[in-house]
Amino acid sequence: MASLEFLVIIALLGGVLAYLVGKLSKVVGASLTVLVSGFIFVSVAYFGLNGSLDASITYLPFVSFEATDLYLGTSFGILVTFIFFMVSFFNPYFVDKFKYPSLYSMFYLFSLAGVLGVFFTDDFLVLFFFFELVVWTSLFLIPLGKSKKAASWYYGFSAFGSFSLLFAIFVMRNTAGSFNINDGLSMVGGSDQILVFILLMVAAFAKLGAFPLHIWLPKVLGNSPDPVTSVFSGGLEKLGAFVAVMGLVKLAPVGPVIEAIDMALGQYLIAILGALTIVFGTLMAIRQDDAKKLIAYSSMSNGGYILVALTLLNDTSVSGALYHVLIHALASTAAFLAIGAVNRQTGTTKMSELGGMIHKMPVTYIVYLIAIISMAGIPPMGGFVSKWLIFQSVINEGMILIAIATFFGSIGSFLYVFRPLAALFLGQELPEFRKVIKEAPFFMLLPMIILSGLNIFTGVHPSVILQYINNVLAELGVTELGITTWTLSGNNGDLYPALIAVVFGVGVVIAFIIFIVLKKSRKVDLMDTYTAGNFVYTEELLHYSVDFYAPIERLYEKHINIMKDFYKGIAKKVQEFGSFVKYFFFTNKPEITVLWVVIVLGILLLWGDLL
Amino acid sequence: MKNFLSLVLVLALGGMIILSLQNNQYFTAYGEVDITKRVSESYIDRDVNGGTQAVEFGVANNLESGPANIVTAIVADYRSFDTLGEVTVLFVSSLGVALLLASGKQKRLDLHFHPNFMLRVGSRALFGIILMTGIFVIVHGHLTPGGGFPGGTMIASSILLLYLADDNFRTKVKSFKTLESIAGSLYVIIGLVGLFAFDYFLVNFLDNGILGELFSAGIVPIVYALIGLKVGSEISGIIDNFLTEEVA
Amino acid sequence: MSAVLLIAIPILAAFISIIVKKWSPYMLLFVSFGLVILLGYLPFEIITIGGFSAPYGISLVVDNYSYTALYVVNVLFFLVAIINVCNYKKLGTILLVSLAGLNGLMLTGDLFNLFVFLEISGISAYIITTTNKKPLATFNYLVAGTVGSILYLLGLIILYNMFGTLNMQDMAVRIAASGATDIEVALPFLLMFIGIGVEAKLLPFNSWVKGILGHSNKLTGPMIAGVYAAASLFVFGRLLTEVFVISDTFMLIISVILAFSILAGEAMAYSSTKVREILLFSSIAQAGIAVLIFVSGFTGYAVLFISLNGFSKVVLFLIINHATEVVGSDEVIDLKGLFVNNKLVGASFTATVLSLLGLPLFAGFFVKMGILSQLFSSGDYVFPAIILLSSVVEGVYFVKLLTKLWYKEDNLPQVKFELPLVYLVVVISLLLVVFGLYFEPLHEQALVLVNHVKGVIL
Amino acid sequence: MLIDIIEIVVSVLLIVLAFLAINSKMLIKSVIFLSSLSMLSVISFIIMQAPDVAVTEAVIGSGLVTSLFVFTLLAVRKVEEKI
Amino acid sequence: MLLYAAIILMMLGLYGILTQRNIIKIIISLNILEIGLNIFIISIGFVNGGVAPIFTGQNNLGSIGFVDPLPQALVLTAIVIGVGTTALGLALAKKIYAKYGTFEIDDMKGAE
Repeated sequence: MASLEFLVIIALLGGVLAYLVGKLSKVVGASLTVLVSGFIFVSVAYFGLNGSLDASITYLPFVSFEATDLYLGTSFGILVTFIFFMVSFFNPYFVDKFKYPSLYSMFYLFSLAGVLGVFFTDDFLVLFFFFELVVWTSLFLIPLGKSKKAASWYYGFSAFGSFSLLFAIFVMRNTAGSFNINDGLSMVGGSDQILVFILLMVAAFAKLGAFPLHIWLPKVLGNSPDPVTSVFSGGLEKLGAFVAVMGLVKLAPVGPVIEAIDMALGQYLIAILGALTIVFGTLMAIRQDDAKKLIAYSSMSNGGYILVALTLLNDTSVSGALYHVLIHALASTAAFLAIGAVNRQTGTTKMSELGGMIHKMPVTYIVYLIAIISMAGIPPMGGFVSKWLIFQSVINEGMILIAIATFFGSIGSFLYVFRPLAALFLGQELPEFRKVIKEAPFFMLLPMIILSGLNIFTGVHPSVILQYINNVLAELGVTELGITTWTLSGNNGDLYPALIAVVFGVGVVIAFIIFIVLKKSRKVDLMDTYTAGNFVYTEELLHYSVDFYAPIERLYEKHINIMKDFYKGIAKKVQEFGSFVKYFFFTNKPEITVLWVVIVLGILLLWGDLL
Repeated sequence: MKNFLSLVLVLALGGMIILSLQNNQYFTAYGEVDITKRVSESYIDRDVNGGTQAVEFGVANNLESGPANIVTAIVADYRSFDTLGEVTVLFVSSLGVALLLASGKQKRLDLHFHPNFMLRVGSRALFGIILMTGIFVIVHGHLTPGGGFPGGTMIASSILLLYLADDNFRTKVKSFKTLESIAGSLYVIIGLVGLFAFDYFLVNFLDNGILGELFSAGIVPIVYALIGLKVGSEISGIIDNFLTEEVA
Repeated sequence: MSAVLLIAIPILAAFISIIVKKWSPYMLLFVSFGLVILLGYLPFEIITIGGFSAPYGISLVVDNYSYTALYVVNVLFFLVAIINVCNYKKLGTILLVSLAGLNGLMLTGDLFNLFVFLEISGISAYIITTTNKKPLATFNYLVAGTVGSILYLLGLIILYNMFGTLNMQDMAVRIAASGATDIEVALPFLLMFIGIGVEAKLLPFNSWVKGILGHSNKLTGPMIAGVYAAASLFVFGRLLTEVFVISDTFMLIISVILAFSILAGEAMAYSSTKVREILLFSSIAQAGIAVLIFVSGFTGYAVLFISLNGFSKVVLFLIINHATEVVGSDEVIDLKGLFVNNKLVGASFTATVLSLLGLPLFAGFFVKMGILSQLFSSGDYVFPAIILLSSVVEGVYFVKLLTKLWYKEDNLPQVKFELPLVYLVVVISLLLVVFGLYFEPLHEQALVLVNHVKGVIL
Repeated sequence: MLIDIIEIVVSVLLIVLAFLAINSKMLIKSVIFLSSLSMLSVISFIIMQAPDVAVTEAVIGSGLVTSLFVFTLLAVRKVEEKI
Repeated sequence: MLLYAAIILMMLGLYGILTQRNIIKIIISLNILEIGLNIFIISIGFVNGGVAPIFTGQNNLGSIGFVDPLPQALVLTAIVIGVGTTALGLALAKKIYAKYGTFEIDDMKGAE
């Protein structure tokens, strides 16, 4: 009978303990994070699944948890604590390179406590308390990496998001009278409901990194240290998904219903923005040279999938969205961890500088392969199931444009997802890395293997997890997905994922046999080009990892950072307004105060018709 | 051009304020003030704490507040706290001036003006007369117009006369500082005695005597004398700071 | 033990200390510590000075509001005095008088008496800022402060002409009895609003702030930004809740000025490159927020907001002024990497900044929630939107500042913080964290103050 | 009747002297105008039956304040001749 | 009539601070502002046909025809506060002159 409050306190005290221990030796402090997050994950998962998490409160007076029939919160909680646990394995190996190692482990556990608090409460104020706690504790993790400015971008967007969430909370409280989430969302009506919907969507978009508010995502995920990036993309983005679920599903649809697709206007706009996120993420991912930035953009476009699916509100779409949340978390964390392992060995994640990692790091290669297969949505992996659900619902609702966008997104993911695989792992082994590189240590491989195992499991036998998601659907009031032990029933037919997996397995075995039997390929030195006859001007022309998609990129090269310049423009406007006011109000002559006194008095007398 | 513009702006504001005061029915016009509707009516009739005695010059005995001069009654008795604050303001500004100007050893400002013998002697005689008028004004503060502040300044101006008449005259600043400190502390101590002995700070615990007599109105003349001394020494301190300069 | 001692003892000590110049700093410390202790024994009452009952004589009001105000101001004053007593020996007497002035401001129930104490604390503030070695900035402050108090006196006299009394509560009663419509009463209140606004650093009237706080040192910075700011905002609150009757047009105009002051303050702080300028513009914005809360009538949380703000500003200005003294300039580039090798001071600076932003685990969060919940419960959406927007901008420039101060590799500024400063700064930031976690006492204090009805002694 | 005439004369003189004090070129001239302005205010206090204030203003206003101004200008004059 | 003259005087004081750039001129304008304020305060206490608020042999008949004494008490304080501020202002002026060599704010170099 683990009580939630006990877990939160353990996380907070664990953080402080990790800080103190970290002062003595960095690695022990970091490995403490592994223990604490492990304990929390196990207790949350075990007690959460059989619904016996008690919500009694003894120490934290203002906090009120709710654990009984809270499937949504429990499912998100289990997922995110699992991601925290997996990523914490990497902490001991990365912590010695940071400037403030003990601080890192403390804030790591603090954000874990915050995440716990967010998912398991039924009171909005408590949700906001932990939401903000996650924001500022994860804020200080970012500058440990390469860029300092990323932190202020991150805080700017997430503060904007969380403060609009706070505004929505208080608007709901005005009608509902209390901070309770369920009746807050259900009782709000009329113009307030539109305001609340918009504000919740802003918060979700800011946290998910979706289209209009996505500038910070690549900057932060690209530049912060590897464990932090995986925690961000796997765990902290899911807060945005959680708020999106509240805003889109729990809140009644907003705006007039459009007959053509019988969907509320508000939901439709969000679907469009989601589709834009997918397209924008894919286009930007294609042109990246840094593997981490590439995966960051892919997780942005996956956020778009979740949004699109949530707006359709039928059984396949919402279950597809929730399942995609799980799949994306597992796949992107595995991908980021693999890149992190490569980064730790070689020190760089630039695709143009790497190559041939497969010879020395085969396990990392396989983990990365499975992760990107799942991300691309190819059958044996989980990605296929969730994308199958989402595509079905989009087509069934008759939203052609958004369907095209989602197809473009998944095809695009074929394009950019395989490039890091080829650039980092395949190809000739670069001379300078030949001697230095060796496989990642066992404790780094363990989480990667677990994650890829899960990736496969979610693809082969999804109904176990989909069964649990059905409880969440029931709680949200959406019709449940028809599941039998081995089949999923969509709108127009059933899916036997196990059967597909078996067929794929047989195919792989056959391919392997052919590979063993037939002649091996001849090892060729990189220098002598193998193109037929004519002289190749630049040797990178055919190298798969160096701007292979240059022709596509040239299409949209010029207006890449419209949005970035837009936000930079805003920052510039605020700056100009500041110095403009400074010029008017702050000179070193005494008469400026008297001038403004006279002017304000004059205006007030005139305007207040006191004459 | 800018001057003219701001003049117009300012005069327009003045006009607006005058207009708004005229249109305001509660703002009584110049001269038609009705004292009974104001707080000061009971200062005149001396019935704040329910005193019923008719206020007769030379007859009324032991009124609620002794001084014949009602303004002194208000300044030194009814609202004596303001005067304490007032004295502190002057104290702080004289201290500030000393801090700003007199940081090191000081010597008289050389003004290229050397008064001849006649002026020096004549001013000595005049000094006595001005000093006496100052003391007179202080002592009769509770009967005739004047009191602590003008009397103290008169004492200071008599010292100013000596400064002007003799260009290397310097008062003993140290002794003035002690006088100022003693007078100030005595004033506060009288207040504290009132607080501890008669449970009201700055209460007039002495007998008020006959209205209009020289020895009437309890502690008011004493307080006013202390204030006079303090103001006198402070202002002469300021004058000394202004008329001296750093020893280069 | 009546509250008059809070004013009489510092003045007496000041008068005595000009004879014994050498001991004046130690008298200052002893008196200010004694007053903090004395505060513990003060009964809640109206003290009449000179035995004359309220509307006629001067009365000091000791109720919940002034008690909290006194506590905050005296404790802050004592802390700032301890840190600066050793290197500002000459100012001992002046600081004693300014302590008396500040206590008088908090306690007095009489409008003209408020003017006199405004002048006392004002003049001692001018003299304290002369230690900035910027006589022109001090001169601007003097002119602005004097014009402000003259306007306040003009407004006060017009009120006296209309209603014939000087006592605050009596004035409120007479205004209500006379049934004067808000329009007629607007002119004097407007003048008094502007008069106090100059001292409370509201935007259009505070051009002196940049000169004073921009070149402040370890005494003037915390004193003007922390102690004096809190005191003048408390005075503002007392006037706004006790005496002022604000009409809708007057209220609309005032809230436009305040909203502009908040957003402009944040924008100016965002656009400045000197650390002290960032702090002073953010304190201008916070003053705007405090007055905004008073105008919309929630004294409880406004008092908490002001006191938290006072404590945080003292901490921030102490650290930055000390660093500027050592490094020589307060440009952000020169102070980069300041906290790398003095982590303790850096940790408390960061904790204070996070509490100012209102992030959880810090006292600022609870106060911000209280303010917003009350503003929302009164049904208006505009002010909370302004406050939240301003705190987003505030968050961005503070985060930018923090990352610069914490993360730098080579040639770090060699700054050594001496022990008393470090000790004070750590204690205050610990308090902010403790009250962030366990905020029951703050809650009761806010509730007690919230139903602080006009003039009723609790 | 006579009082009203004096009152009007004093008011007009007040305003004229104030304007002159502000706009005069030489500092010493504006100081003298200021001193005469405070003397005029003493007269207006007498008109308005306020002897206490008149005495105080006379001694402090025209006596002390003017001398302080003159001393400041003298201290400055020592440095450069033109005031 | 004096009431309006007082207000105009105060406005001229504000005008002086607004336009003049000379430190001494600004202090003079401050003094004009204070003189105007003092006259205004006394003028609101004046009663037509009132007598100076002092009990003497001739007029001891209670509160007939006295002028309002309270404003006069306030003005006593205001005058002395004015002196305090002016003395401080002039001391500052001397310091400014010592540092910048001139009273004109415009040509004070480095006074940002």
